[in-house]
Amino acid sequence: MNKIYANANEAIKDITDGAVIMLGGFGLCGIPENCITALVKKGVKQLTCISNNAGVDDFGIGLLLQQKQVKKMISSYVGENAEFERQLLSGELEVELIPQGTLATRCMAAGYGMPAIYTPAGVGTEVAIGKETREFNGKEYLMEYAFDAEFAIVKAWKGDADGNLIYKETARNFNPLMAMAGKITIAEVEELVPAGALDPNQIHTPGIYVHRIFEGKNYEKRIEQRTVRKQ
Amino acid sequence: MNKIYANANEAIKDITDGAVIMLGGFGLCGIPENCITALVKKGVKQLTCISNNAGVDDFGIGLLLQQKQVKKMISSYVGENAEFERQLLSGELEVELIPQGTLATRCMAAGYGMPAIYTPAGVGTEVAIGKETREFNGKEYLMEYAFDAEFAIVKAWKGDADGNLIYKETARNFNPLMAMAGKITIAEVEELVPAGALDPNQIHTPGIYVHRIFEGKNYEKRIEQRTVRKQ
Amino acid sequence: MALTKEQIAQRIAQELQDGFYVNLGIGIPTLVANYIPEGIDVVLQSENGLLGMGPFPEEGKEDADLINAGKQTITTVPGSAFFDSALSFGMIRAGKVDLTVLGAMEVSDNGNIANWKIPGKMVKGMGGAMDLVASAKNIIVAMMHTNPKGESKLLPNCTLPLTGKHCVKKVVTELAVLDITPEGFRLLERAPGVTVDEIKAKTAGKLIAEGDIPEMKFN
Amino acid sequence: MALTKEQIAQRIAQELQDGFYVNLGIGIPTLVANYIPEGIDVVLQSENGLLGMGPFPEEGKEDADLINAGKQTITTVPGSAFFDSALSFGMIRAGKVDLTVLGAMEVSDNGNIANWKIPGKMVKGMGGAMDLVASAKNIIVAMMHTNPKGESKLLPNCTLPLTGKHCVKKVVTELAVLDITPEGFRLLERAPGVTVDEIKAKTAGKLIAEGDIPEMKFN
Repeated sequence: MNKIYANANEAIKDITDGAVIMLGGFGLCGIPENCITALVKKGVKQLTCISNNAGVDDFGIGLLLQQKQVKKMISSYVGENAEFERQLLSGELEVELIPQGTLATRCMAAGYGMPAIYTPAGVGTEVAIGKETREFNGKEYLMEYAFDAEFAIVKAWKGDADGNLIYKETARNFNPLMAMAGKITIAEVEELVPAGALDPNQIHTPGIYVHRIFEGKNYEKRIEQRTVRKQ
Repeated sequence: MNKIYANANEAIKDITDGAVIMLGGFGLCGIPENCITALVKKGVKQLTCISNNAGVDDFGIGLLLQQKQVKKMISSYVGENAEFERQLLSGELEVELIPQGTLATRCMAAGYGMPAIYTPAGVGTEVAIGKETREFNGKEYLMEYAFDAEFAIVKAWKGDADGNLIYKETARNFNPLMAMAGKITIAEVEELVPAGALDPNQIHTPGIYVHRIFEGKNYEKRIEQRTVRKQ
Repeated sequence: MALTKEQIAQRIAQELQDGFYVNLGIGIPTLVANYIPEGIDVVLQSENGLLGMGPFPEEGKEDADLINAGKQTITTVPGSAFFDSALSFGMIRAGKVDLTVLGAMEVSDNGNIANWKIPGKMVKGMGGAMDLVASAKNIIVAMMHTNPKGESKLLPNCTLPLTGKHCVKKVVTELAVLDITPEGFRLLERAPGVTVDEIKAKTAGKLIAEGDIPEMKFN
Repeated sequence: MALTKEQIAQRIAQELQDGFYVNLGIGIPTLVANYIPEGIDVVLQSENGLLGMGPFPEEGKEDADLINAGKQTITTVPGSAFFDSALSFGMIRAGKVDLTVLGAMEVSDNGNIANWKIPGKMVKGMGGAMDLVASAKNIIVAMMHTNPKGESKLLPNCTLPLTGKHCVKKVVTELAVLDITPEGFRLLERAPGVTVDEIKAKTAGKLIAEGDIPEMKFN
C-alpha cells in the first residue's frame, strides 16, 4: 500500500475535464496551493469546484477562474474577485451559494455515510426554495443532502505515509471535512513524515480517508487581510 | 466564569432522582469512575443511563445497578453482568438496546444541533420497529433522533480551566460525543491544568461544551479482558 | 446626539455576561471586543474554527494560518481551541453560543433580517450568516438606523432577500436600543440627546414607545 | 477433514488484499490477524476508536486505556490513529472499511444474518454488529457449519432475530467456502477431504454446487 506521490502533478494526474472536486481552505487560509497550481498547469476544464470561497483574482481558485477552467462554483462566499464577477455576470460561470455551516455539514455527512442532514440554516429564505422542510420540536429544518464528489483536495500541516493528517490553527477549517468526503482524497502537506512519527492521539484525519499524499513545495500562504494591533 | 469544581460530589450535587444522564466509556475503558462513586454515595435513584455498556458487577455502572439506582439503561451491549441480568429478568430494570454506531451518532447529533440522523443500522431488524424509514440512492435508512439528556458525565485524560479536554487512546470512545450532548456536561480528568497549558491544535472537546470540570482521584482503570501476547 | 460606531459597540458590550460565548460579525460587531466589561470572562468564537479569539497580532507577528471569519490576522488567548468548520457550526446550531452580534441591511418588526444579498448587484454570498441567525439563542443587530439615502432600515417587512426569519432579538443603532417583541420594535433606550420623535420618524416598522424612555448610559 | 478454527481464519486471510482496511469481529474473526499474507499491508480497524491495531501486548505492558472492541488489551502499530465512536462508525457507514469479518449464529441463503439475540435467553445486545453489517461493502462470515446440536446454520431463512438483511457476501466454515448469490449459497471450495455430499447434507438453505468443486489450498 503506497499512498505517497512525488508531487502535485502526479497526484492530480487523473482529474479530467468535467470533474467534481472539493478544495479545502477558508479564504486563502489552508488552501491546497500546490494542487491548484498543478490543475492550472494541466489545463483541465469544466470543473465543478466545491469550496467555501473562490480565492482572489491572482491566487487560490482565482487562478483556475482566470484560465476559465471552472464551470460551476459551490460556495458560501465569493466576494473580492473581479474576474469571478465578470464571468458570473456574463453567464460563463454558474454559482450555487449555500450557507457555510450547510456546506461544512454536507461534507461531514458524506464522510460519515449519512445521506442527508437537517439544518435550520436558510429556512424561510431563497435557499429553502425547492427543498424539503420538516419540523422537529417546533422548529423548522431543511433537509440537505451529503455531497458526492469524485475528488477532494486538501492541505494539511503534517501528514504521514499512511495518510494520517494534522492541521494547523484555523487552516484546519474545511480540510478535514472534505478529506472525509472525497471518493479519492488527495492531501498535500507541509511536512511528510514516516508512519509512526505522529502521535496517534493527535490525528485530525485518520489515514483511511486519504488516498494520496505528497509533501508540497514553496508555500506562499498569502494573507488576505493583514491586520495588526494599534500600538 | 469558573468551571472548576472541587470534586465529584460537588460536580454532581444537583443530579436528582429520575435524571437522564449520559456516561462516557467503552466497557470499563474511559469511564468516569469518580462521578459514578459519587452518584452511588449520593444515592440518587430512578436514573436513566445512556451508556454503551453497563459495567461489570462490581465496577462502573454495575455499582449503580447493585444499589438499584437505575431505572433504565440505553446501551448497545450489556453482557457480563449477573446483577444486571437478574434485574432485567425480574422486570426491575428497563433496557433499550440500540446499535453502537446509532448510539454514538445520536450523541453527536445532539452536540451538532441536528434533530435527527439517518443510518442503515438496524434496517429490517426489530430495531426498526416503529421507526420511520427512508430510501436514499436505493438504500434504506432509519431516522434516529438526537438524544436529549440533562447531564453528560465524561472522563478525559487532560483538561484545562476553560473545560477543554484531551482523551487518551481508546479511552476516547463515547466521551467527546457525550460531552457535546449534555445540557450540563461534567468532566472528570486525570490532570487539570491552567487555561493555556494545552495545545489549542490538539483539543478534542472545546470548552464551550463543558460546564464543570474537576481533577479525579484514585483511578483504578480496571482491565476487563487482560490479554497478552504468547511468548 | 447620535452614537458613533464605537459607541454602538460599547452599548452592545453592556449586554455581555460572565461566561458568555460570543460570535461577533464583521464591521461594528467586531468593535464590541474592545469594550468587554472588566471583571467578566467572555470567550469569542470565530466560525472558521476558533474559540478564544484574541486581539490582532503585533506588527510582524502575523500568522497566515491564524485568521478570523473576516480573513483578518488574529491571535489566540490562553484556553483557546481550534476545530473544523462542521464542529464550529455544530456548536452554533446546538445553541452553545450565547450571543451573536451581526450587522444588517434591513430588520423587520417581526425579527426578520436581510444582510446578504442585493438583487441586481454583486452577490457575495451568505457565508455563515444564515447558519448563525437560524441557530443563535440571542441575536443582536448592530447597524445604522437609516441607509445612506436616509431611508429607515427598521421596516414593517424586509424588502431584500431574507437571511433568516423571526430571529433578531434586539437592535442597537446610533439612535436607539430596541427589543423585537410580538407587537413590534419596543424602544428601550435613546442615544443621549436623541428624542423619541426622531426615532419614531426614522423607524418605518411598528414602534412601541411607552412611558419614559431613558437615555443610554456609558461609563 | 474439517478445518480447525485457526484454519478457517487462515482461509479468510487469503481474501485480504494490499491496502485493505479490515474490521475483525470477536472469536474466529480475531484470529484472521495472525494470517495476514506476507508482502501486503492491511490496517485493522477496531470500532471502539482505532485504526492500526497491533498484537496483544507483552506481559506487563497492558494499558487500560488501549483496548479493542472485545475489551481485550492491545497495542498499536506505526501509523495508527485514535478517534471517537461516531467517526469510527462514520468511516464504516461511509464504506471506507474494505472488509468486515464476523461470526454468526445463522446465515440465510439470501444473505441475512442473525448473531445478536436468542429470545428467552439473556440478551447481551448488538454492540456494533448492526452498524457493521448494514454498511460494510464486503462481509465475510466465519462460523461453524452446524450448531452444537448438529443443525445447519446455513438456512433458507434465519429463525433468530436478524442483525441485518441481504448483507453477507461470503461464508467460510470448517467445511466450505460459499458465496451468497441471488440463487442462494454457491459452493466455491471444500475443506480438504470433505465431500460435496457432506456439505449438501449440512446446508439447509439452497445450495448450488456446480462442476468440480476444488479443495481449499493452504500454504
